[in-house]
Amino acid sequence: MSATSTAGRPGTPAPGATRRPSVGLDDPRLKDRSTSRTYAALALIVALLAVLPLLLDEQTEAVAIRTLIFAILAVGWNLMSGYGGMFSFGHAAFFGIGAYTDAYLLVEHGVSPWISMLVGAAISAAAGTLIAFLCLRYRLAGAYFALATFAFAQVFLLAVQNLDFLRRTEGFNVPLLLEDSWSMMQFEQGSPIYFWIPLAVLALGLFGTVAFVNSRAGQYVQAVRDDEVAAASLGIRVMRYRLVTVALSCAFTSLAGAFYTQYYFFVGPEQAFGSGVSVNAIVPAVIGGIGTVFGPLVGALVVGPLSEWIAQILRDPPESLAFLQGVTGLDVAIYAALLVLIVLFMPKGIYGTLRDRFRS
Amino acid sequence: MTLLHVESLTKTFAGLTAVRDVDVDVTDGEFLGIVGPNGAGKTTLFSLLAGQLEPTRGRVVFDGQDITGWGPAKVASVGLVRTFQLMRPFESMSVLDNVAIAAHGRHRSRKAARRAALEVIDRVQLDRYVHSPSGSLPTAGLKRLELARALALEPRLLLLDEVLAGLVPAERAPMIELLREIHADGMTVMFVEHIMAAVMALSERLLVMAEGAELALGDPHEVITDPRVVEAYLGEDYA
Amino acid sequence: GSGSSGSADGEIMIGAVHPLTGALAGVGSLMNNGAQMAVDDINAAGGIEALDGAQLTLGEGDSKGVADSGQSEAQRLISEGAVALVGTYQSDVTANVSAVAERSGVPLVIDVAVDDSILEQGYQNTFRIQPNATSMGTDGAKALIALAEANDEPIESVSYIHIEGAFGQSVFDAFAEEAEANGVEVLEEVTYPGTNFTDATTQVREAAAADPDVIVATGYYPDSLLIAQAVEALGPDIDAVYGVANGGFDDGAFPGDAGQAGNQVLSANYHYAATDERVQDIRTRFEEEYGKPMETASMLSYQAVVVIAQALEEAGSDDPEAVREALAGIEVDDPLLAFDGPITFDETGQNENATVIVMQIQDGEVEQVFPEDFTTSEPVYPTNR
Amino acid sequence: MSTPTPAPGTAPAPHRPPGDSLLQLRDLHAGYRRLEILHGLDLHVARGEIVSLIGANGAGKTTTLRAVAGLVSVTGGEILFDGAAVHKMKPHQVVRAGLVHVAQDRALFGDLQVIENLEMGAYSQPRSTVKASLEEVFDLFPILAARRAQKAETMSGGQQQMLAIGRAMMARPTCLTLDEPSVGLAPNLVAQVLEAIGRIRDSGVTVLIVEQNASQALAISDRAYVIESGAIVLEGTGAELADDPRVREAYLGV
Amino acid sequence: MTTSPTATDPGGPTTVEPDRERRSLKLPAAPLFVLAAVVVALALVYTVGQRETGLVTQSVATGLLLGGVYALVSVGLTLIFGVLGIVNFAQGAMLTMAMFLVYEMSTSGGIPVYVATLLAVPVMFLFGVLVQATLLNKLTMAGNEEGPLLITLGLSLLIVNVLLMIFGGRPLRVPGSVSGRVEILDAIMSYERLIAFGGALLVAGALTLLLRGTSFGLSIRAVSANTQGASLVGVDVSRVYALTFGIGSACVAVAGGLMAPFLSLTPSVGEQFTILAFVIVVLGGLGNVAGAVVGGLIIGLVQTVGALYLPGTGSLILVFGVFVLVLFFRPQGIFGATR
Ligand SMILES: Nc1ncnc2c1ncn2[C@@H]1O[C@H](COP(=O)(O)OP(=O)(O)OP(=O)(O)O)[C@@H](O)[C@H]1O
Ligand SMILES: Nc1ncnc2c1ncn2[C@@H]1O[C@H](COP(=O)(O)OP(=O)(O)OP(=O)(O)O)[C@@H](O)[C@H]1O
Ligand SMILES: [Mg+2]
Ligand SMILES: [Mg+2]
Repeated sequence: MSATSTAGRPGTPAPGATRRPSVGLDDPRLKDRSTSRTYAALALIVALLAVLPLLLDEQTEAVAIRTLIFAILAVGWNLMSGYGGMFSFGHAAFFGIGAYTDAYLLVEHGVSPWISMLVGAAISAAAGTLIAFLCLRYRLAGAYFALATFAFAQVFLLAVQNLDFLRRTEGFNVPLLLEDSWSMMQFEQGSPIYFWIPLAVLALGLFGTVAFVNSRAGQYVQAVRDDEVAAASLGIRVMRYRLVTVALSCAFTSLAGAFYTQYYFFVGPEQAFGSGVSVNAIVPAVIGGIGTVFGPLVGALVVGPLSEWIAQILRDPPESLAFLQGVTGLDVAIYAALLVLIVLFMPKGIYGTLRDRFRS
Repeated sequence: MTLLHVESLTKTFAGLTAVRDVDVDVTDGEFLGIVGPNGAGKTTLFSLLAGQLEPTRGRVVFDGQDITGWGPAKVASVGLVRTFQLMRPFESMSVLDNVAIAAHGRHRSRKAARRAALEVIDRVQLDRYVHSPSGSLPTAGLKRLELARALALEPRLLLLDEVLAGLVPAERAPMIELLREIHADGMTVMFVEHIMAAVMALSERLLVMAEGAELALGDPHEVITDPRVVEAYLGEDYA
Repeated sequence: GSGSSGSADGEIMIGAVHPLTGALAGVGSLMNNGAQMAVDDINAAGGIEALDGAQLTLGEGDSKGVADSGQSEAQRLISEGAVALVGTYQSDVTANVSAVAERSGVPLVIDVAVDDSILEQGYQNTFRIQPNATSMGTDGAKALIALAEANDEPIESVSYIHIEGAFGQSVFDAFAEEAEANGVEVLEEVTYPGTNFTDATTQVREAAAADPDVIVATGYYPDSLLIAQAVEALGPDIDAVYGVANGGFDDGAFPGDAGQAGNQVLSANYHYAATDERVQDIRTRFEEEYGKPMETASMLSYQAVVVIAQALEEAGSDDPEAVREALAGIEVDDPLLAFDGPITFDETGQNENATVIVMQIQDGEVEQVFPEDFTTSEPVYPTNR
Repeated sequence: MSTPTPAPGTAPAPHRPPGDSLLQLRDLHAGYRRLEILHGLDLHVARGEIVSLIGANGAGKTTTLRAVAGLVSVTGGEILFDGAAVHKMKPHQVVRAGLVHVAQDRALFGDLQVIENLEMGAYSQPRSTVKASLEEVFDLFPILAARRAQKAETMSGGQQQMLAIGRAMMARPTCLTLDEPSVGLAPNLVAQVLEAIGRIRDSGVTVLIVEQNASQALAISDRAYVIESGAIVLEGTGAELADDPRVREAYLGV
Repeated sequence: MTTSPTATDPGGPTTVEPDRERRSLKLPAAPLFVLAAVVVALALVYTVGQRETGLVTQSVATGLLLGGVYALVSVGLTLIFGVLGIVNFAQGAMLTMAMFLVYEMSTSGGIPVYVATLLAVPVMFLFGVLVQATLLNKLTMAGNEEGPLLITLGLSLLIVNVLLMIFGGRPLRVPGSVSGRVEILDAIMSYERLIAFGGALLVAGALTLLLRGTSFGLSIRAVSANTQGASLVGVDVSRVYALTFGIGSACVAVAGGLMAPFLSLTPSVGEQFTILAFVIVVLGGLGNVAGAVVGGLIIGLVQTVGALYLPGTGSLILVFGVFVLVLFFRPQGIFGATR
């Protein structure tokens, strides 16, 4: 009978050997193959996506660009909420800061969007850190944290609507230039550059996510997510690493906002700070699988084109479904129903669920 | 040399005094056993020392430094590390990552941390679970994981809270052996446990707590014959 | 989307972008219907003569009430071959779509969207048929003063309740300026939020507390209804309730919904020309076709398509650039709306003759009461509430 | 059963349960998600017995009790209680059938008072029984009466354990299953709790218990089973197993 | 789910390792304190607020009536949030659904509004039970937090757009049944709103009775205190979940019916209430019916009286400000137990 198989019997192994077991530098258990595989997969995906605009027509490219914006939002959100375990329902605040910083600096001071992007990211990081600090200091977690971040985003929205120098509800129009300008990030309508810029940002986010997750800070914040008390008892400065994660997440999210303004040429309070933006950050991440590298990307690739695709089908329905044509609300209803079904049957998200299935 | 000096340490929760005027000194290299009835304040004492709780009153001096009121992370970083009675693994992570996170406190690079973690894992004989998700470990494995994480921080003072509870007797033996080795290597240990066989086998001194306060402190064999200790804790049946 | 040009198969596409889903879906689909009906009418009348009777088609776009959807829908319609766009009801969506129009060189004819700033961007491809916020405020003030004058009850002071935001604010500012210039005092400016507004009693009471001759209100349908109800509940001693650019007071559903509270409420707004036989005919057919009364917004969409059709005729080409040229110099006589004259666009693209008229709810009907050219009924002023 | 069954490691001889068998597990397969923990487990408890289940950490003791309580999905075999198919029931139905479980983590209503926890324990019973049951519980654990208004989560470990057992008693079970009732208890309390369990049995309740304190558990048990890797490898009376050298070495730590 | 905002695991062990101490304000009698604060604030507005007395009285009255409406929407939500831990974003859409149900019954069926409201209650109850049983139960039982949130978001989109498909987007009115108003202390209040206010109190009272006095109430308490513990004492947890969601929806039916007479119905009319309802639920304390009523009244007051000084959206900033302060200093809500 070997009931004690999990542990060696006292005296069996030579004490000297167990006391100082030495792990060689080349111990096979130290190899981390999955990370390099993730990098390779990401590189391949980004390379494949990069040729897309050369194949797509203008309208599809517009959808693809919106999908990229979703993906950036979701990747940013995932950093804080997926890996950091701080469920944000207010990422609109940081998207909005990015969008408005760009718009304000460009329209009022003619600053290049590239610089505004950095400025916006810095402001976002600062604002996000402050908000998160307050929420965490007062020990808000779970739904309470979510509601608090939501409230802050609402306050931002309301504040912008009441601030003259941000033009209240009027919003900002980006002045049109006569020709392409890299420094002003303005190109001919339908130019593939409009796709490549957010793709580059997204790639930065994805590679950055992997690097972060594997870094000391990333490991720490995941430990804190799993068990804050245990993490602190291991010497981890809980607040510090949470705030670092929040700062990264918010800064990155704001890049999406800045690009939004540049691409859509107009931004108003609702587009920037509306709660719909926060939802747009959450939905792809949850649909794809939170706390995973690929989840937000997969989610965005599904959610981004989905509503467009449904609308397309309903615009030109097959003969048998002709009666559905022109029924207002149907496309969104179908979209909503699909969302519900995906969450219902893939509670860990599309990527998360599939990955689990392949693993076992 | 005194590694830990505790002075009239007190903790009150809304009317209930969980720890009451505890004074204790722990010498470098000592193995101090702590027992006491349920609710005596043993875990609370650990939480006060390790910074999970702020004391209502009193002073904690560690290695000559007043650490009263420090947060848990800061306390851990100077070498005072605890384990938890109710195990707290980072459930989404593998055993290796769990321990590597602790090892990061001493090793900045990921590779070095993982390597140090593996050494600890080998030492506590968790090696067959290296890549298993920590959430699926059986109780004995979780207890070892708690210990491994604490060891990976290379602490000076180790606070062990019922690391043997929930282990069947046969599995206690190797664990006791391991603790003996760790102590023999020079680690200072404070050891809370209800399993008297283990307490007696390991402790050099024994602190008995009751209702938050010190009931007895001294040589284990003397202390357990103290009638007050028998009455409050061991029970008449204890032979 | 195939991206094929509309004219290849002898059809010319006009793109319409409106909120077909979301909170504004109601009015959005009516506007879409209005545009569709105009297309049908023009086709039935032989299409675009100058282009061998080419038929029009309407490409429908759903802005969902959000700017980025509006933009990508506009982009889609343009890439599907739309030669001109109509839309979009909301000012922020319109701002987005007008940028697309400008960059694509495809003209956008705004049916409804009130913000002045939309045409302040210096865009060449954006035209607006309805009056902008400022001119509605100014004209609203003029009309009120004239109306009161004409009824021997000169007005001395008003209190003004308006929705927060660019629209409400700019209408108010213009009104106040014009009013003060004519010696009418604005005693109180009360604003309310566009969301979470479910009771107007306090606001009305605040407005009434200053004891004005008239309470003026600018806002959308549900809030205007609340305001009218609150006025009726509080029964302040005033000469009239007067809407300026008010989305509720002259809506066909308002008299029914408001009941007694709506009685004799006045409203200065752009409006379909109720006295015009063509308009009556269109409205009758619209109601037959779509089962709902044709509101002014819908008539503006109809009008916008008519304007584009005339531009196509004059350009003799379905090249968007040519259409734009034609629009810039167009003169559309006999507009379907109660305007001061033919539709012509100034250099910013604003219809120069767009203006407001005054309507009043009388016996459960929206009657045009001022100025005289458009009256369907005599105004009651001061109202005997 | 008068002699120990064959050597551990080999399959136990199929035995016929006695006629008064109350709880019966037959060829039970159960586990978590895709991970099967119990691989064909057979066990029975006769009316009025205390039966204990001992085994190494991770052997599947908790899983067995959770399966009986309806908290773990059963993928094969059956659990019969008084002739009813428990393995098809949801946890609350199991309770109503008279089979009540005290979980390893106690699962108390931490925010509620002691008395409220107890009253909640009688949820499945008619209100009229509450008073009588309370008295019985207070009889068993006087400390609970003294602390009736204290919040459950502020009770000490031992008191919480008593509360958990007391709460289970409030449901007037015919059979009680206890998962490590003595873990983390002070030595004097271990004795007290086990003694209380003996008294519970004496009041006519059948008991199935999982214990780490195998020697003490065996001492109060009528019969016992040894579980290893999700299957029974040994069974006998409490005294027989306590004397069995293999059991002594592996589980009693002697 | 316990009332602690830091407790993330609803079924977790009841003995937790001591956390660092909470920093929440220890107010022995928070409800009294809040009442006092409200009274003082109002007194200040009256005395040094520089606003006409009648106007202030009116805004207080309007605020209270509005608060009643908010309370009506929130009591259902507080149950769902408190017991199931679900942030139900479909609450507003379900409110709209109830309003349209009442609208349809009273326009097509000629049933008086308030009778139709009574009829809508069982319908919405069943709807709620169905939603929980088919869409949410699996996830709530598994302790999944994001899933239900997204499902209710999707559900709300679905409801709104199906209503849009059926009724179109034009504002609709339910034919009023009780017109008229009363004047109390210089404040005008319409019967319809007074009835809604009374309805809110009635619903809250009925719910309180249900939760306090019945074994169902007991089972709800058990489930929210410890899910696993509840099932171990014989509570059918998934049934409690379904019934809770059903009751939460039934409350919304009452709310919808009582509010329909004075609101313009559009498919999105209910959504503006969702967020405020969450504010109110947190303010009052999770799962606390009386708290939801008081929270509703306070938010109603803050919004209307605040609007005297910060017109427009300014008063909403005030509302969110109050919310954040409550979250920080008293996360368990006004009526939540001091920990
Ligand atoms: N956060 C808290 N709030 C209120 N009371 C507490 C808290 N933590 C502990 N207590 C109380 O303090 C006392 C001491 O508890 P502690 O956990 O330190 O006991 P212990 O000696 O470790 O007991 P055991 O041997 O059962 O683990 C107990 O009565 C307990 O209920
Ligand atoms: N929720 C779970 N998910 C996956 N595996 C689990 C889960 N709970 C337990 N296990 C695994 O099932 C096996 C048996 O666990 P069980 O809790 O039944 O053991 P036990 O005999 O009660 O041991 P212990 O003495 O540790 O309580 C262990 O290997 C454990 O890791
Ligand atoms: Mg303890
Ligand atoms: Mg177990």
